[in-house]
This record gives sequence, C-alpha cells and structure tokens, in this order.
Amino acid sequence: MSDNYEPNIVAFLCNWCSYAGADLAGTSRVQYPANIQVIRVMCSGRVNPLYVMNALQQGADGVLVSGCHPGDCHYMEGNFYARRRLGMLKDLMEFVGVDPKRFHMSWVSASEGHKWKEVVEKTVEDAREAGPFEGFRRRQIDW
Amino acid sequence: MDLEQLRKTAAEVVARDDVKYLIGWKKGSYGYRVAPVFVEDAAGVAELIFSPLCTANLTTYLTLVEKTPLPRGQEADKRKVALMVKGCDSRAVVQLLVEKGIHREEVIVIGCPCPGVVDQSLLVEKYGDTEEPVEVKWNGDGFMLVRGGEEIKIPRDEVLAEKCRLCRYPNPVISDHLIGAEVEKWSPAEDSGVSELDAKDVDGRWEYWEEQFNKCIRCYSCRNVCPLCYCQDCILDRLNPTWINRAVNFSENTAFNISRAFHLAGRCIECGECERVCPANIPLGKINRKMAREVREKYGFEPGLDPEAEPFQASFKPDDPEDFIL
Amino acid sequence: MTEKPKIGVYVCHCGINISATVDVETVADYALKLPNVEVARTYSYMCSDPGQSLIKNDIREHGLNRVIVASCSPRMHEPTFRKAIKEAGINPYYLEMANIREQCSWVHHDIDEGTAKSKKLVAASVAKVRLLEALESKEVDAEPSALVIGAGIAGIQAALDIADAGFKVYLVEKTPSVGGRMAQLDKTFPTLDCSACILTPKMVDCASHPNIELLSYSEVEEIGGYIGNFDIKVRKKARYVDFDKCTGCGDCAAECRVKDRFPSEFDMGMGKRSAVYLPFPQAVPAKYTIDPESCLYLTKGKCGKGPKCAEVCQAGAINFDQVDETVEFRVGAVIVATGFDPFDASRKPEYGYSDYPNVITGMEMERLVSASGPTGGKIKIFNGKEEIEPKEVAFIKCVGSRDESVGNEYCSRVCCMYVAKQAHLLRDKLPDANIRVYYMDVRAFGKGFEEFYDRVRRENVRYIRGNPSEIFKRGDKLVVKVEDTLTATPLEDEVDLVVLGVGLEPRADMRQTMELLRLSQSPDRFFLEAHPKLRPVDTATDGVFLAGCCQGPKDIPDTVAQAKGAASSAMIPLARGKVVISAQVATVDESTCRGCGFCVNICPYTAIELVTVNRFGHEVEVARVNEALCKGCGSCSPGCLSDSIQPKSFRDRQILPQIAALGVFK
Amino acid sequence: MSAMLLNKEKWPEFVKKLTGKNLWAPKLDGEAMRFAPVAEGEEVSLDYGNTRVPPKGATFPQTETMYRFLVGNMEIEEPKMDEELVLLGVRPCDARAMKIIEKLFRWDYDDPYYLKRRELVTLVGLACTEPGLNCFCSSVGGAPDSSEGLDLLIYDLGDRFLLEAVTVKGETLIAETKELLTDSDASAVKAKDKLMADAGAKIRRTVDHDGIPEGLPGLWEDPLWKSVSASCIGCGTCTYLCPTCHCFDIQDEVEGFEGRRCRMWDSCMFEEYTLHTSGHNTRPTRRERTRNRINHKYNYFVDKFDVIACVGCGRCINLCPVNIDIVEILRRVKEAL
Repeated sequence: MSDNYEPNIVAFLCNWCSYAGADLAGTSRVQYPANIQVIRVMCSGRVNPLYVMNALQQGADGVLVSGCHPGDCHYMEGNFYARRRLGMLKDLMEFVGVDPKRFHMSWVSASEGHKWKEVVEKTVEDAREAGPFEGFRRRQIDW
Repeated sequence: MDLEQLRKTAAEVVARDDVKYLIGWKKGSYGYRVAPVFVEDAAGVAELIFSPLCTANLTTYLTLVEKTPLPRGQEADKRKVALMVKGCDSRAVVQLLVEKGIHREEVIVIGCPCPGVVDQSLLVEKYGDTEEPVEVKWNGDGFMLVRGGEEIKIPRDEVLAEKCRLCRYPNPVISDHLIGAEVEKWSPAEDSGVSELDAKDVDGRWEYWEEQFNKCIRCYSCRNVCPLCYCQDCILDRLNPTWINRAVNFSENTAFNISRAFHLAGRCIECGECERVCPANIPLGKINRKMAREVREKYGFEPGLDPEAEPFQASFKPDDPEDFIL
Repeated sequence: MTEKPKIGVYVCHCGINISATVDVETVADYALKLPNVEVARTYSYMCSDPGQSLIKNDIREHGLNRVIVASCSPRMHEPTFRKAIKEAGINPYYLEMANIREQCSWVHHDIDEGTAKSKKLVAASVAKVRLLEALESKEVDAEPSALVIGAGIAGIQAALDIADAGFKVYLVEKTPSVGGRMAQLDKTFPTLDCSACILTPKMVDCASHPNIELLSYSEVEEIGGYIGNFDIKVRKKARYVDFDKCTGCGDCAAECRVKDRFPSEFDMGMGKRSAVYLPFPQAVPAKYTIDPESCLYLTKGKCGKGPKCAEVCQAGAINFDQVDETVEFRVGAVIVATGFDPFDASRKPEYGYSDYPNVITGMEMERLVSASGPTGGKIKIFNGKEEIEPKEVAFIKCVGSRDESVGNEYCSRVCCMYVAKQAHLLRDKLPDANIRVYYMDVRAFGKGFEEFYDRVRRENVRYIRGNPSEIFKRGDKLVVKVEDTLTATPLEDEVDLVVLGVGLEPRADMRQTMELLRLSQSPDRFFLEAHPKLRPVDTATDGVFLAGCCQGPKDIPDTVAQAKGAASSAMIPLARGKVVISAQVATVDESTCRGCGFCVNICPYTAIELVTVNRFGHEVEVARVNEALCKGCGSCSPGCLSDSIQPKSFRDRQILPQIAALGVFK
Repeated sequence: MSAMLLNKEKWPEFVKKLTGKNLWAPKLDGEAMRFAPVAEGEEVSLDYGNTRVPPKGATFPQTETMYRFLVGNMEIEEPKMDEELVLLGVRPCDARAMKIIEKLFRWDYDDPYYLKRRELVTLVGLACTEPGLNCFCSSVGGAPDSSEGLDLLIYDLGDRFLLEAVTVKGETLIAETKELLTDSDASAVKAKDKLMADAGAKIRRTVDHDGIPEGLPGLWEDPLWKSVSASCIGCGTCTYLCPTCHCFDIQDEVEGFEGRRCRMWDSCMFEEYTLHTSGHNTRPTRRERTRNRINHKYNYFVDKFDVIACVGCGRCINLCPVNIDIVEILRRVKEAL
C-alpha cells in the first residue's frame, strides 16, 4: 500500500433523507473527505445489493449505502428492505473474505448534515485501513 | 425401501389421464451412476429405484421444461407432473410453491423418506469406480455395496454425503403419496465446513475462496441444476445491463458466485446439488449453508417449509438485525 | 431505434460558490473529451435566464439531445433545468445533474480535490445520461375535495377557506368538539382579544358550512392512494349519544350518577365533568358524549337500576348500543393540522410541579384566569390552610424550551408573550400582588409584541434575568432558588404561586399520523416541511400539507397564515381537477418476468399485481404496475431476481454505468 | 524422426531444462489435475490419468482479448501475443483434438488468434498406459499412443522414458536436451509395443460409429433425442470439458468508457446459444441442443473435414451431473439406424 493511497468510495443515497442530509452538510459548509462520490437513488430500497459487489469489482475500495431512519422512509418500508438485503450481503461478503470495512450502511436523515460528515469520515477511514481492493478488480486480470 | 410399493404407486399415478409423466431415478449407464428417468407409462415403472445413490434433486425438472411457442389453436399440456422427492428435495417443492414457480395442482409429490444418501466421490475414493453397474442399499445403520455378487458393508459415516450429516428434514415436508414409513430424524452434525471458514480471518477466507473461484469454468451447472434458479432469463446471462462479464477470470467468477449465492439467500433449501454437480469441485454448499444459517439464526426464517410463508427476500420485520448500521 | 446521444455539459460557477473550490474550466475541458459530448461550457449562474438560454441555444444549434448540468443539488434545480430543456424541444428526462456544489465545492477545501471529484461526477453523469430514456408524465383526475385532520384554529381556518372556495371538506377532529387549544385560552396577546369571542364564530361556521362535513370525535384510520385520489378511512367513535337527537340541553350531565367526578380535559384537570359531558359550553357540535372510560354503565355494565342519563333525556338520544362506525371517502388533498402538546412540566422535577399544587403551568393559568374557567376567573389558591389570593407570584419562562436536558433545543415562540399577557391579566385582578418573571431572554419579535412587553413592565411586573434551579417548600411558601444573573445575586425568593411558562411539544401521538401519511420529522421532532424556506406548508408527500403547530411552535396569527397557505396550496389540484402522475415509475419486462410475486409483496403502495397473460400459447403469470399508484421508489427492483421490474430513470442499466464511471476514474 | 531414451533419474533435470521455456504441466489443483505453469525446480509427476479440463485453452483460451478500444473512438489496440509455451504431459486424445479443431480454424478463413497460438505452443505428449473408465479413443480413430497433433511423445517404460519426436519442434526439444538422452534401442521399442498393446486392451468402452455419420440425418425427428435429453440440465460441462468443442462467443466488455472485444468459450448446450434478438430460438429445447451436439461431432464435422470431432476422452461421461453418456447415446443411435 503506498503512503498516498486515497480510497475511492461509491455511496448510494436515498433522495429524501440521506441525499438531503448530504445537501444540508453542503449548505452548512461542513467539511469532509473528497473520497466519496454519491449516486442518488430515490430510496435505499432501490439499491440492489449487487451494486455493492459491482462497485468493488469496478474500482471502488469502499461502498456506503445510506437511507432514512427506520420508520422515516418516504416510501414507508424501502429502508427496511434495504436493511435486510444489505445485511445479508454483508454477511455473505464477509464469508467470502471481503473486509467488512469496505461496506457500510447508515441511516442519515435530512437534518443530519453532521452525521453525514461522521459517516463519510468513518467510511473513508475504514476503507483506508482495508487498503486498495485490487485483487477483485475486473480489469486486473487479462484485460 | 419398499420398491414394490413405489412401483405400484408409480404405476397408479402414471396410469391417470391427468398425469403427463413421473420423474424418478433409475440405474445409470455404469458403475454407481443413477440417472433421472421420465416414466410415461406402466411399463416404465420397472426402471424406478430409490437407493442411497439417488442424490439428484429432481425438483429442478419442474421448471426446466421449455415453454416453446405453440402453434395457433394448440392447447398447452396442462397435465400434472409426478415427482419423487426425498426430504431435502421436498423443501424445494414447497419453496417453488411459495414463489409461484409451480402451482400445487400441477404436481403430484411422491415422498420418499430418506435415511441419507452417499457421496459418490467418497464411494469411488474408498471402493474404486467400476464400469459394471453395482448396487448400493441401505443396510441397518449403514450401507451395503453389492458388486459382482459380493456384499460389502459400509459404515454410514464413511460415505454419507455431507448434506445428509447436516440434514434436519429427512422426511418429505410435503407429499401426496408417501413411500414407506417416515425415518427417524437424527441429530444434525455441526457444520464444520462453515465453522472452520468462519473461524478464519477475512484474509484467510478470501484466500480460500480465491483458490476455489479460480477453478470455476462457468459451465453454470450449479445454477442449472438448482431447483430454485428458474428464471427464464438469468441476470447473469444478460447483456443489457451486464451484471457479470462472460470473461472467465477470478473477478468475474467471484462476482458470479456471490450473485448466485445472494439470490439464493433465504431461498436455498440445502439439497447440495450445486456442489455435487460442480465439475471444478467448488464447495458451493458452504456458501449456501452459511447464508441459510444466518437467515435461520438472525432472522428466524427457514425456507421451503410452509407453502404459505412470505418469501424471505420480499419481506422484512421491523426488528430485523441492524447492528451493522452506522 | 434510439438516436445517437449528443450531450451538452454545462458547468456552473455559481458565482464563486463552485468556482472557488472547483476549477470549472478544467472540468468542462475534461467533459468535452468524454464520449458523445458535443458541447461543454461554463457559466456564472446556469440557473439564471441567460444561463438557461445558453443551454437552449446549444440544443437548437448543435442538435443536442442530452444535457448535463454540473451545479447545485438536483433537489434544488432539477425542475428548473427539466423545464428549460423541454422548452428547447427535448424530453425533460434527458437531463442529468452533477451535484458539484452541496456535495463538492461546499464540503471540500482543496481545489485539486474538488476539481478531480467534479470530473468524476461529470463522467458518471455522462455514463448515465447516454442511457436515459424519454418519459412522458400522465394526468389523472383529481377528486375536488380535501381532508383536514385536526380542528383547532389551523384546521378550522383551512377548512373554511377551502369550503368557501367551493370544494368539499372533510374536517376530522379527535375530540368531541372543534376549537382545539385556542378555545382554552382566555385572552390573546398582544391585543387582548377574547379568544373565545374571535374563535367561536369560526367554530360555528365550520359546523354549519354546507361544504364542510365535520367528523368530530373521529380518527383517521387509513390513508391510501396519492395526490388527487387519496382514499380515506375514518373511524367515528361511538358517542353513545344519538347525534341527531341530542339537543345539547345538558340534563344528562346534570343527572349523571358520577356527576362532576372526572377531571375536565378542557379545564386542564382543574375543573370537573360528568361521565356524559360537553367539553365546554361553546363546544361545537353542541352534542353530548359519554366517556366510555368513566361511564359506570360502560365500564361496569351497571349504573344503578339503569342509566340516569337515558332516563332523563327527553329526546331519547342516549344509546349504549352505539358502535364505532367507519366512513370511507376519497379526497384530492390532505391538510395536517394536528397541533401540539404543552410541555409536561413534571419532566422538570426540580420545579416540583408534581409535588406542589401551587406550581401550575401556563395552560392552567389560562383556565384559572378565564371567566368561564373553573374558578370563574377568580385567582384563588389553597396554601395548605386556607384559600387565599396570592400576594407573591413568580413566572418562570422557557420551561421545556431551549433546554437540551429535556431534548428540546428549540424556542417555543409563544411563551414570552403569553407570560407577559398572563402577568398583565394578573396585575388587573391582583393589583397589589408582587409579580415577577424569571427569564433567560425576552423575545418580543412580533407585531405589537415589544410594545406590549414594555406596557407590562410598566405595570410593575418585575423581569429578573435568571433561570431558577429549584423550587422547594418552606412553610406555606414556595421558594424559588435562582441567581439574578444581571447582578450576580443568588436569591431564594418566597412566593405563593409559581406559573411555569411551558413550551410546545410535538404531540405524543404524532407517530401515528406520520405513519398514516408517510411524513418525516425535523430534528425538533415536529413534522418536516418540504423546504424550510420555499415550501413551508408542503410535505415530501405530494398533496399533503401542514398547518399550525404540528409543523413547529407558532402563535395564532402565524398559524392562521399558514393554514391559509396550506388551504390555497391544497386547492391547486382541486381547482385544476387534474394531477400529473410522475413519469418515473416502475415498469415490468413481461417477457422475462417469472411471476413469482416478490415485487407484489414488496410494494408498499399495492401498485403491482400479478396478471395472467398468454405467452405464445402458454398461460403465465406476470407482474404489472399501476402507474398511478407507483411512486417510483424502486424497492421492488432489487427484490426481482430476474431483474424484470425496473424504475424508469433509475434502471440497473442506467445505474451500473454510473458505478463503473465512479470506480474507474481515479 | 528421432527416438531417444531418458533415464528416469534424469527426469527432474529434463523438466528443469524445459522450465526455461514457459512450461505448463498437469498439477493437482484441489481434487483434480489441471495444466498450470511449472516454476523452475518444481517437480512434475507424470503419474496421473488426465486433466479435468483439457489443454485446449493453450491454443483457444476460454477468454481471449481480441482488441481494446475507447468508447466513441475508432482506434483499436491489439494484444501482444508472442510468448512461447510448452505443454508437458498432454494425453494423445487431447493433442489429437487440437489437430482436429485446427481444421476448423483454418477452414474458410485463417483464424489469426488460434493459428498464432498453435504456432507458439509445443505439445509434449504422454502415451496412456492406464486408460480411464470411460475412455474410448480407439473407437474413434485415436489410440493410447496416437501422436497426432503432438510434437513429441513420451512413453513411460518403467525405469526410463522413450521420447519420440513427431515434428520439427519435437526434434528441437530433443536437440536441446541431448546431453540428458541416450539413443533408443530395440528392447525399448519392444517394451513400448507391449505396453501399448496392453493399454489398448484395457480400454473397456467402445463405440461402433459405422454408418452413424451417414445415418444421423435420417434420425432427425427420431424420438430417441427427446428420450436422451430429457434429463439434461443444459449446463456447459460436457462442452467446456470437451477437447474438441470449439464454439465461441464474441462480446464487448465496457467499463467506464474503456472496453475490449473478447471471445470466450460458448456452449451449444446453453439456451441462449441460438437465441435470436427477435426472441426466436432455432434450437428451442434441450432435445434440439443434444441432437446438435451429437450431430456436430459425428455428422457435420465428418461431412466437412472427414474426421469425427470426438476423441473418446470420456470427460463428458465422467462429469455429466445427470449421467448423460455419449457412448450410450451412440449405441441408441446405432440401434435406431
């Protein structure tokens, strides 16, 4: 691992809570690491767990999925589905030997700009500890 | 095993007008091999067997039959399919009912209580392969190998398939005709295969699976043999979008195997077919059983038991575990 | 066959909001090298008229068919740019926004980092926009009626406005009477209007209005559907009094065997009522209700030889066989006006509210000072020996507000003024009493507030800056322990009566309402509005609006103003008679669907059903989406193992390339 | 061509000499043998039946990059292909298979990828002494000591190896290892002949294909196809493990805006193999696909190239999960003629 290694994080945020929370962090000028790039989806329930695998395969060193707190889902139940699906995926990936530090899930509400910062910092820090995930890269092999 | 009762029941079933055929097992073309057989008339029932070599889960054939376009005016064949199942196989039938892959009225389940089947590769390893057809029978607590007039007693643990050591449902959970008496359940062994991997650290597990997935030749036999992989158009074959590239390399093989296991989480009924058919000997059962264990222990759910159950992947509980959430 | 994508990328400076941390020119140069990008430009404010014109001109001149705006959050300006490109003739859904302000320039310091990240976000947008699809929104009829939940002043005002405009209104109130908290108040600040005098006519109006169906003593049980077509189920609780027969004479209450035995909710427990009761004399509807929890007959099954009330009711209105009744109807819009709960003073045990009868809350003071209250407006307290007129009175402000220890960081906005008002009213009634107010700050920000505050101070009400730490008893006096922070003097102030200026809290039952309507809470736990500045009465759910204190503490004029705002917003779909159904809904590829019904199970809107179709001679079941019910959340999609159900604009084939773009470019 | 003897004591040295050349040999990978690179000093044992996956990947990789490109850019970049490869321990059936499929890759068009790899590879064969349970090479034109397709063939004579050069490449190898070898003698040849006669006698399964290539078209609609395919699960095991199966698919893999065009093994047993964009499938069920597999090997290929595209290695029989047995199918075809 080189000293100037910067982990590449892909994050999936629900439109109503977490994306709004990240926007709030912006309007509040909260500073956090630039390693994170956000893909907006309407609901955390939209996040196919295989996106996580796909992101790791395609160059991400860490993945974050964030949605509304339980009970606050704009679509009532989407985050509950996300929780079950991604919980399963996390177990599966850990069993296959993917460092659990590479994948996090969080609940960040529209009013939690500061929590968003904390979540990003934790995700980046953990991915940094886990190091580059080159072994699983799609193009690493006979590309 | 009451072969006479099996053949008699089978003959009655296939004689019905509303039955298309009966899917069972017959002796294979050589050695220990057993092959699936599709019996359409009473003459065919003589081929049927049920022995410790009948490992294949025939449930997969319920959804494997292609629905090719019918000429205009021609009616689809709506006759029932009769099917021989062991305990594990029967859970696949139930799970298919849950997922509407089949409807109850389309199938006649012939349940075969199962004292456990043998792992053919162990048999070959210990007793050698042969081109002559041989017989293996249940014998008291173990098995009996009959080869060229010679009878060899085999202790149960020596060749019992791993999935059977862990089995919790030796008797069919659903059946229309039960052949013979239910067998007494045994206490399932500790799943050491999974526990040993669990005990490793993540890097150790990654190393383990790296070696395994590198062997994968992507023949898709694991998927095709699985009674619950019955999508018309598997996402792993799809090009738009491409979830997994066709390229055969460690990255894509791993992605393929993760996806397959994920799609089976909360659905896999642990019949072990994927692992049995894998020409690369990848221990796929470990992944599936690991997920089944998580689903059972963390979510209190077991698939393939209740035809009225809500599908695990399409439901949630408000108090599902969330200790992993930041 | 889709045409080849021709993409225009527009990178916004946003003044220096973006350009200070992102080298926008570099980002544009980079974008120009990406596949299918024909034009890439920067501009100071893309959202301005000239900015939008720039895009429109390029669309016409260069034949662009896809547009990327790299600027602020799509939650801010996506509608703006959709509209702009639509005006220039391309489908509004051929737009993708890269959020390089809220999620980039504002949160990162380093210009290199900001620029690099912006490039990636633009690349991901290019990856996605190439694969977007043209969508058309559809219109469906809207039911020209509204539901208003809660009949306090907010609900009453909203209902009246909508009804006056000619639309049907269902006004649902949980308690037996309309009026809410305002009906309990004596006078209103700063004008000292009699609260009942200004409210009662409105209460009467809303009961008699031909367009208002008042459902008092009722609760909303279920809300389904969507803007324009909400399906409502309301449970009308059994009053055990025939609504049509009751004349409101009150004989029943007078003869009740448990007459005046129960604390009156209206009088904050200071007065008593019977088991059959009218909450207050001016109650609307003026119909009696039997409280099933206090009625002997209903709790014990027996009331003397027979219920007295039934005996004396000449109209024969008492009916113990009555059961709850469910009414169902459809409305086009919903206004939530469920109000607030006063802070429960027992949660500040140091003030001894639970221990000392002469520590009372502001709401109790309202009833005490009211001519129609339990004491007829006389200020009498019992000091343990005798009933006296208090000589020493202390008010304490900010009880349960601006107080992290009870979880309420917010200011309740009304306490400063109601305390001033009550001090004034007490001064009127007790000219010789010593009245002081302990305060942290005085916030007299409204129209006429400062003047009123000045007037009260001139009336010999002492304002002492200090937040009391404790109230305890010494003999028959209460001692307020406090430090006068202006003089840094510790005081132990002996008084007869303490009035706690309690704040406003979200209602205890608000979670029920949240779940009914899929609303969210802001950090203060009140309902979250769609935008704090620009959409203060809207919610995240289309067609659902907020009025009054359920959204946050406010005084009566603000409540009325918001109610009127909510009413006029709610009337938009009603007046138009049509609502636009989102184009971003889920769609099923029936050729690959295996009919397992997972999506049907998952959909919280029952928008998906299984239908039998003929596939080349075979009857197979497949999923089908009702587009009017679908909200486009996409939760169904990951549950679909064959990937057959996909939310438009957020399809897997649109998201996966985004993931690839973010991963590959480092 | 020359024949030389190698004393078994010198085998490690012989292997060591070859490791200078990007040497691959069968190694135990989990439970099965697989061709894998041999590091310098690593031992190579010739005591094995056959590899589970045939070595056809040496000339026809399961995944092969044809060229790389950038999306929206017309320039392509071709992969570099210049590394020589020596496969040590190839069974005669597998080498024969390479020669058979080469006919296709040289047919109407010279396939540059295949032919280049063929040119770069040297095949060192190992004659079979213990044929497997389901071997039937001698029924389909092969033999335990067939040298077709090989450059050099090794016989295990117990205490020594007999090396027979088959091609110039084989001669070169012999020349390069000359100092380890001694000239062959009559006793060695005699021992070899005896060994091979014994090996041939040990082959237990046979196929009588007489009349099959000509007869198959007449059996097009025969019910036997439905019967033999009913239990097929449609996986690619038989074809992927077949040394003569050579079907491939060409796909573009794009990640971000970079892509590559590659070809990879495909299998006629897969449903989407013949699936048209329209949704029409010319081989809609497993019946047609199974029929095609047999026809392709025993009819079309014979018709076109005058050789059966099956070398009797028995892999498809050994590993079919549902015991579909090509010998059995051919027996039934023969019966039906």
